[in-house]
Amino acid sequence: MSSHERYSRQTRFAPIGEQGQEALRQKHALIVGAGALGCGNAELLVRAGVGRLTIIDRDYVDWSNLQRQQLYTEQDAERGLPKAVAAKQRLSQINSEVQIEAIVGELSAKEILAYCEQGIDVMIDATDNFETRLLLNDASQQYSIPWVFGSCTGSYGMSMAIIPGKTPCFRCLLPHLPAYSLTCDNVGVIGPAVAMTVSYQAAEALKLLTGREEAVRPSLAIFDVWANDHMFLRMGKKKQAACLSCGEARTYPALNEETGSKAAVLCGRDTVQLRLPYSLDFEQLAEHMKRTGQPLQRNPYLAMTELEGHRVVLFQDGRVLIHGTKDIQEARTLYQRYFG
Amino acid sequence: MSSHERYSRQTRFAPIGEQGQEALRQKHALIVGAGALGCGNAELLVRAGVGRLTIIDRDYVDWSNLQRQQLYTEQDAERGLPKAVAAKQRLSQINSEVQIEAIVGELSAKEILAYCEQGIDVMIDATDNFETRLLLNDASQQYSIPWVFGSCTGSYGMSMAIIPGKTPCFRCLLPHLPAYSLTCDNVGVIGPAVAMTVSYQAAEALKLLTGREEAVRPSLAIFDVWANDHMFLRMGKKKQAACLSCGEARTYPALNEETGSKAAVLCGRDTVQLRLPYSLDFEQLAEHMKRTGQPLQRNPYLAMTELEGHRVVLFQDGRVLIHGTKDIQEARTLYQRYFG
Amino acid sequence: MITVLVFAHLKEKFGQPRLVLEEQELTVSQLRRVLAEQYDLQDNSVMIAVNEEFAEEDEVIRAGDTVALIPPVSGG
Amino acid sequence: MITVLVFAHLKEKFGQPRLVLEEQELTVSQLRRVLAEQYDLQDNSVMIAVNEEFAEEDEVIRAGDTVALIPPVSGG
Repeated sequence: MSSHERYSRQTRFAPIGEQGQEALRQKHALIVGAGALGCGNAELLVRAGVGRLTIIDRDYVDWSNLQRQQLYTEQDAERGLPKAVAAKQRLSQINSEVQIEAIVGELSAKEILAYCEQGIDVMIDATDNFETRLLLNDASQQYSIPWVFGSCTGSYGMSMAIIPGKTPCFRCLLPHLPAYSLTCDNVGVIGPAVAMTVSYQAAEALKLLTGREEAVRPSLAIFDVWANDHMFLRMGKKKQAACLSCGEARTYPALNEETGSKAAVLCGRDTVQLRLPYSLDFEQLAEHMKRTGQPLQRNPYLAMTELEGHRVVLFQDGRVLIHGTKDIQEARTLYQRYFG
Repeated sequence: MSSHERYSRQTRFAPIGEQGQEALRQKHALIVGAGALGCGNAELLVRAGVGRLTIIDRDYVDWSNLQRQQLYTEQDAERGLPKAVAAKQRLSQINSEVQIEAIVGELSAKEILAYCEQGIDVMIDATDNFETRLLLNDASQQYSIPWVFGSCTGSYGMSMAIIPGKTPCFRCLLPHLPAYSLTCDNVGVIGPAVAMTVSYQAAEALKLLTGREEAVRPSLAIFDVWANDHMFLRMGKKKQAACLSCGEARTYPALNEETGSKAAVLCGRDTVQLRLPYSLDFEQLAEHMKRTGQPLQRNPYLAMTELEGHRVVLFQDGRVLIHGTKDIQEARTLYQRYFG
Repeated sequence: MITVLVFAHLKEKFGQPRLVLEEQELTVSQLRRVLAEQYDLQDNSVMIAVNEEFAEEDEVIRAGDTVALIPPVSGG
Repeated sequence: MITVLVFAHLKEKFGQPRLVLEEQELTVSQLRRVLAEQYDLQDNSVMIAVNEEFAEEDEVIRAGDTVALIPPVSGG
């Protein structure tokens, strides 16, 4: 059977058709994050036949991800592969016709602007924090690229496509960021809530990528798959003329802030991330660790060790994850003690 | 990291907790069908940590499945693996703690009763036809086992948990089967519609399997991810006292009908299935085909050949698929001509 | 006035996502007859809900009610 | 009477999936004050919709309206 047949069930869907399928094949989607939402959206778009997909993630596959992150297997967790790398492996087995780029790292303002310059047709939010969403939102407004917001926690989630010049932007929608935010770290998350959020995100992305913007849902979907709640919230006058991201005197504040703090507590994990101002040489590191007598486990992308009961993961780009703490000072101290 | 951590995001979800997780580990789910809904439901339940999963399917992986059937890769389609076999392979890589049984074949009344006797806690409908749903429905009523209906086509789908003694049954809901039914064969189907149907099905299955029946949604969910429709339809007085499946004078008609016709046009495929009254010996078949000069491609589960432009697939259990036709007579004639 | 929301392929069949009927009061089976005669909908399997609740054939629909026509699909 | 539907963790916070307020008329920001004072909801980031439409802070809510309190979540 030919690869033409491959998309037959999608081209028979009249609103897409052969024309929409061809449009999709010409498009480039950026997915920010390869956690639960990133896995689901990436798989749906790759199976659907998007032309090109870039996926960026800073984390590696952990056993606690397997409960809901559909691109990963036990072997990926055993090997501690970076999520972007493991995701690309599986996505390539699913559809070798799609050009897939996987980036291990964090999305900074500089990077997102560079992607937008290259030409991105849709950005999909699969992040786990509001700061990165504000970055996506500002880049989206500056380059007039739509993005699809999605988030979920517990059995509850929400999603909306944000189209510059047409819908309110994310900052209009959420002028006050929560001081304390629910994450899968504190209240957990179940697979069906992820699947529903992904369904809503991918549906809107597919409309945008097949040239059917007129079908995009002009409302915020909110739902709770356990409590059996469901609502589409219309936008009303929510668009703010004074909005700093999409208003008349816009300044794109998220793009101008210093890109990420040097250290941060990671969402959904009892973990601190340090950013070293230099990249890491794993050979040197291995030498150093041998002298101190610490076991060091490595794969081509990262190195892991155990220090005073804390798992420590070092990435080549200079990021260091210290697990088992939410105390940035404690994490810094531990790092200093062993690596100077 | 221990396997205890594996489900941490699910045990932190309060309505499940450690207790629900342990309950889930003791449960046995049956999924009927390993197409789009079967793949999605199986993956969610296996990642969630159900104790035992039986999945049954009669078909093999085809290129046109890859657009939406999330357990399969290009390699599975190239090799023409039976879906149940390919599904088990992937599911085992995802979670080796789950006991997975894969059955290549059709579900007959005899088989479903045998499963129910063994002890099944929830049945999930991932079939592509109403006949098998009526079979599930009658078995569900006879053995008081809940099942979760789901179906989708195009961008539209529906789902509901059917709990004996509590909700109306499927026959109450749908007293008149459609003469002509929409399938992915005639109007296509898109991935996000599958994902939403799966989300609804798996959420209800998870409630039932973690002992939280009181949270089950008492309504039929219907939705269209392209047209942006969504409704929960309450059941009202829909339960029929005279229902042949759940009423006072019930006869379980689907369980008593002759199990499946000898030949059938397959849903979603331009294909006829013949049932031979004997099993096939692939060695003999290969000999026979060598004499007639037809090329025969084999894997341990099935044999494929091409006859007069029709792809023909033969299963060991005596089923023969004749592709490229919906005419049962034409299919029979073709088979007779080559295999006598 | 009775609003009738239609789902799936019925949107294309009727050329619109909702119908408006001028009837003041009719039963579900009378509605089926109206749909068959005026809109060529012969399909007896279409499920009918009134105000987001499944309706019996003898249930009465009144002006102001919202009806939904839900065609079952078999795909999976 | 104003019905207030609550979502996600607010259900547990309030111990119920909906509140009923006896007010006849109040603005969205007055509602926030009532929720803060009587229900200990201090979170300014909770989004508020009236009759399934997002509301501005000065929008007036009237008896019979249905309000929804939607806490944003960051997980992904």
